[in-house]
Amino acid sequence: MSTPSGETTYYGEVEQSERLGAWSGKSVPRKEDKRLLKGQGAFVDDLWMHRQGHVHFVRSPHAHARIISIEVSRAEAVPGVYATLTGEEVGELQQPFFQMAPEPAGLMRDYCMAVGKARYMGEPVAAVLAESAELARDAAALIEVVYEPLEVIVDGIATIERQAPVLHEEIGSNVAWHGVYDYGDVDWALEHADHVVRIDRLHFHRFSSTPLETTGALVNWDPGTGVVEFRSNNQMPMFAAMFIGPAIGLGIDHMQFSSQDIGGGFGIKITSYTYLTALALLSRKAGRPVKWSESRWEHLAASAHGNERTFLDIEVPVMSDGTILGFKVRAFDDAGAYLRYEPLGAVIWSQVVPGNYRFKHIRVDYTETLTNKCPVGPNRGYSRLQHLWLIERIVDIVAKELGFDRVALRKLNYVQPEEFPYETPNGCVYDSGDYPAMLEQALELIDYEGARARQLAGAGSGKRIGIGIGSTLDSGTNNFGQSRIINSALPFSGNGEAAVVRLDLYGEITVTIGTSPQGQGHETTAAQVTADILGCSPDLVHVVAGYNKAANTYVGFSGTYASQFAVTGLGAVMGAAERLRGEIVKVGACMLGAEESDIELADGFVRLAANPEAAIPFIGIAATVFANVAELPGELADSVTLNCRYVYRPPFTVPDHETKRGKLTLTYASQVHAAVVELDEETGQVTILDYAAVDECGRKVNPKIVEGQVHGATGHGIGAALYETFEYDSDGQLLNSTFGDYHAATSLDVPHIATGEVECPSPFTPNGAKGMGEGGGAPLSTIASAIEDALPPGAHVVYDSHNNAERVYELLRSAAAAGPRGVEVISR
Amino acid sequence: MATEGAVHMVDLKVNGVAHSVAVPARRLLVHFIRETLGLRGTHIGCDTGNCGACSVICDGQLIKSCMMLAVGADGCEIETIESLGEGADGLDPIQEAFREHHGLQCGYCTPGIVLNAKTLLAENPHPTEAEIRRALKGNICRCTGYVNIVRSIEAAAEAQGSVRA
Amino acid sequence: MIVSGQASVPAPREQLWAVLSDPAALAQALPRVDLVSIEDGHRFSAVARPVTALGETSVALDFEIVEQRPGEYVRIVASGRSGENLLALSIALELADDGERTAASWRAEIALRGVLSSLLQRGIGELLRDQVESVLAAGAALSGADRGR
Amino acid sequence: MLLAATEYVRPASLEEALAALGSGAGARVLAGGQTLINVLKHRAAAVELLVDVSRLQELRFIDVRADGSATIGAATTYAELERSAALRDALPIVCEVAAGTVDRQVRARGTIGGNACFADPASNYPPLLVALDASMEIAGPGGRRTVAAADFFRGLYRTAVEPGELLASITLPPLHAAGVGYRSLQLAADSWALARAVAWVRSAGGKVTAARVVLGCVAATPVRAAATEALLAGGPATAEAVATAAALAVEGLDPPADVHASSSYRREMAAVMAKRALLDAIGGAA
Repeated sequence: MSTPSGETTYYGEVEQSERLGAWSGKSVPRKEDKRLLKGQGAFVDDLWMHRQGHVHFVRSPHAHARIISIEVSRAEAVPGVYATLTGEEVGELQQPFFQMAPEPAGLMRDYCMAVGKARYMGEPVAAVLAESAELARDAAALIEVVYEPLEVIVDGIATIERQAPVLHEEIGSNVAWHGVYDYGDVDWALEHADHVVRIDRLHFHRFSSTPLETTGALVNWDPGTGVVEFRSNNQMPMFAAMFIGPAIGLGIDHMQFSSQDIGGGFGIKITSYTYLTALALLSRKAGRPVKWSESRWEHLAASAHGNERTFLDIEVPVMSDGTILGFKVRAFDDAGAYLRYEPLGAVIWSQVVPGNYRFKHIRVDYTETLTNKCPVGPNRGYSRLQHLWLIERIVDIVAKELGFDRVALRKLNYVQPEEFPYETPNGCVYDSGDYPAMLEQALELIDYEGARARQLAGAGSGKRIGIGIGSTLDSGTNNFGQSRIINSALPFSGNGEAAVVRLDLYGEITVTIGTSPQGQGHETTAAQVTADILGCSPDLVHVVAGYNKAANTYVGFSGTYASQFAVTGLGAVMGAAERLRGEIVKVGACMLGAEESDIELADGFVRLAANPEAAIPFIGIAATVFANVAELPGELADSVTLNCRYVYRPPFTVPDHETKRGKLTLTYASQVHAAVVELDEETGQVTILDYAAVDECGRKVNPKIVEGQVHGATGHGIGAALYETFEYDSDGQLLNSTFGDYHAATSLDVPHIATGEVECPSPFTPNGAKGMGEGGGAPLSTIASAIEDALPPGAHVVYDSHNNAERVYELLRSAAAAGPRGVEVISR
Repeated sequence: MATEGAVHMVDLKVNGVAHSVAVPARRLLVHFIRETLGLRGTHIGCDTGNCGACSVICDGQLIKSCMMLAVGADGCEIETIESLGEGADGLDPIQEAFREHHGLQCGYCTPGIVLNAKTLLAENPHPTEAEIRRALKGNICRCTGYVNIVRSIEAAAEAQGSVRA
Repeated sequence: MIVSGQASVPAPREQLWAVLSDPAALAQALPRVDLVSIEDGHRFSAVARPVTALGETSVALDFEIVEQRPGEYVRIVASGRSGENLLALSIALELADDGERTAASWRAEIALRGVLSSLLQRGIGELLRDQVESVLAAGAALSGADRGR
Repeated sequence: MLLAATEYVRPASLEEALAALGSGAGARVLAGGQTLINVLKHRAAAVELLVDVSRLQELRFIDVRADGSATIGAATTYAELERSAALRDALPIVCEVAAGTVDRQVRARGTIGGNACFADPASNYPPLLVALDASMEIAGPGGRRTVAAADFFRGLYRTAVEPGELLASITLPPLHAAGVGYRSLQLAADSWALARAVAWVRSAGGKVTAARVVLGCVAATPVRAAATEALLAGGPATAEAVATAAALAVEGLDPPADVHASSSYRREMAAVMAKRALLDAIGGAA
């Protein structure tokens, strides 16, 4: 049985600002939109530098091959070609990237280009820099690479068998990480349960949110200062810096990162540091700025993919009343050819060990493996959506096999509203939520009763109706200490973000943040909270667009990822705005000859609460401090700068490596989705008839932006469930390397999404908000659930997260075949 | 291999401004607009003509500028996103509707989608949701799930109608 | 990918085999061959430029006749490069008498590597079939010419 | 993506176009470019000279005759087909197929001639043209010749159009009372077709008097389902008869497989599409 941890069950409620309200919580139109609507956005491919050259990468057509030789002389002879760079040179110029995995996988020697061996199709083996992009591509075709093809392994489980070809000789096997997560007492549960449901195999497929803007950068290694400027669309620049710096011998102080507008990221743009490294080396070699814009096929084949995970030998102990005690599973996560953010995925999923449920006994035997496929990277819902999909599959299969109503079974097993804050078996604390209410709303939005009636009426029509339910948790604000669970030697823990709020000479209020937004509207929400705290309109608040390291507003975790801005980003902005407010009040009180307690800030003025006529505009305060400071008493002048920096730090401690327990994330936004689908019996085609997403993310700063995130994440999940997949043939060739074969969901594929909301403010955050935006997992389980509901009796369980027409057709036929169904029940 | 091939004189109007420029035959219209003319609002999102980020209006019709050679646009009238809205700050009613209804997030697909909406509403001032979705099929958006894009276009249509009435 | 086919070729078996097993003759039989260099009796290089409605695809190929049984069987392997894509081909042809004609049955394994492996996944098999059939036809013509001498 | 160096000419007349096409083996017709430009971007094939016929009025017309037949210039765009009222009256299916082609940007530029000449097994028009018994007029240095659609498609990306020639126009016979059904199983709406069937049926007094059934996506060229047609001809125009006949359509077929559909699934779906197309056609037959 689970032993309650000695620690206090949660952090204790934090003091929340009482100033929020006038602007926070309102759907004010976004500050970003004017420039974006007018085509005035500054995306990376819009940037230009004097003397810049254009880069084209030569990529391995082989999934696994030894590189015998690379002949660049013909390319270099082309007029207009500035330089080339080969893997061989990279082997000299770069130290292998820092690895987060413990040994032996930690011994992996990963470079920005293939050195000696190419390990996935599309891996860069050489690069050409030329005066035009066309010319660079022309010249690249003149580079002769001689390969010795090697045996290819693409199966994420077979790859660890003895006879499989080893990708990285220095590791000696294709195992990237292995560990057992064992909470409660699953053996006891399996022994004492009334029923045990066994599921042979479930597979979560490879896909990517494929931002519409591909990866790109303009990099300049300044020979004079030795400073390397990275103007890119990388979405986690400080993380990138930690990898690039040691690899090419640059101090953080010699790396300048910036970005303005980023055309979508979804996590996929976190691992672009390998390309940034190659571009830096090329810039140094050529003595020029280098510009690179990835083509779509390069992006699909060689940027990053979401994690593919296979679950084997699932055993689920269930009591006769429907209480699910937990589960036991062997998980194999396929990381592809290199570990560029992995093996963090091997622990990130454990932020949500029991999903939305009160499961107490869980054992996950987790293996991460290496194959000749594109390296994986974080992708919206990173590592949790695979696990949450497994849990939702388990709940549906248990309901179907044991004859429980799926709605009732969920309500019975959900963590109940009164149980929050809720401590999970691994010591995580769910801050707040009301899953049953969300489920109710979702079912209402799809007219559950009506759908059940249609389901019966539809019998025999050749169309089968199915109703699906999926729940997901969007854990936000990581405790990077969880990295110690996979490697106790890693020097990371906690989290944080920095912001500066400044009152400038002419009364301007300027905010800079360490985040790198890709459409999340940070300029708008940061202005809303600042306006609330300083008593002015958001229109008077200028939020600097994008990330700029030179603004000196960052910490090691800065960036935009993992559902945390509303907490970390806005937490930092609020802290800085409060500090500025304090200084404004101080100066105002002095100038008005009043007590600070008599002062209020309103409409951009400092005034006496008792006598609003006695007021000084912000410009008066600023002008005095900046340009008329002799007017102020010295001790006051010495104590104010009107330039206030604040670092928000969530109250984390370091999780325990041995027990794999701890508080891994601060907030738990959640989503419950419901869908009605129709299957065509003759073709297996799936049509979504109704779709609803109910979201809970604490107190909303800008409801419209939140709803937009819900829509977008749902669209990604629907696309992945029905249309989007990366499939490799046995030769390691990617068969979806264009948008023709990787079918990104269109306006005809994503149905209208009805949204609902439940608000359960987080007691752990300064504004009651929760990070959100990664509910992308919910549609995968919801649609699998709906398809299963539509299948005839005797059909095989829905075993994959991707269900195209042919797969559904096979499932439909499996009912008649009366063969194995991939599931069995042992009852006592 | 590395030769550009002969250049061709191209005379065309972009956003009402006449240009007469020599371009190599292989240059795509989208690269001509972005690099030769320096109009950066037209974007590139794929290399197979699927995504529509490069959509522009050519002689009144919405086209993908990555699927047409610049030389092929000789004598044509091109409208890009830069042609919408008064001056550097003004938004036209369609752009206003997108702002009002949060019809964009990262903004990368947005110029193509706004031009799509403009041509759609010119042809069909009161489209149904189904008609709007069919019209948008050639413009991929990865952020919005299309819901608020459809909403924005519906709102723009209503606004147009009320102006007419 | 495995592709196979049969063809009835209007040429006597021995003579068709002679063409298929002789680098010089075989090179001639390839569609729109540009440049040929014969290494030896088994190996040769060529740049083939097959034309489709898509345009002309230039493929630099190295051929080797790796196996043969006079008059009845020949197996050829080829590796090719087209732009940034690679091609690996192994084809075995079996010949049998068919009156005045020859019954040729062939079986090929072809692998395309690079971005085209996705773009051409529906077509590569058919493209290969077209090429083999045109080689056999050309081979027939050549062996006809032989006969003329 | 960036094209390799190429040359370009935009002839002012069909004559000039033919002269340009005859000028060298590397010359290719550029019409709407909605396929060719992609091929060039991926450098999958090289073209030395692009002969842009997209503006040739001689190739851009829709001529619908009183008897219900129509001749369509090869460079007519999908958008023009979609919008032609006369064509919609005479041969509505031709407009409907245009209206469902890819997306409006592609429809604004893509042409029916280009669609036919690329002869991709997944192309929308080839099976329809065969089912409607279209005749294809090819212009060349030696003048014009006409080829039946059934003989036009020679292989994957290969047609009866020889180097130096171009497809000038497509003539469709009148439908009269025939009904036409066109069904595709697609990866997603208006996207890749995995299996496709077109049925042309004439019936009288509850009997099928004549039928043509053509499958797409299952072989290098459109496949005429002779066995199905034979079984239907003279038989009852009933769902049962159609189901039996449609099943024969795919006998002996070995369709190409890809990441979206296996060969066997494609095959089975072709039969399903054939059945549905036939039912539509019978329903639509006067």
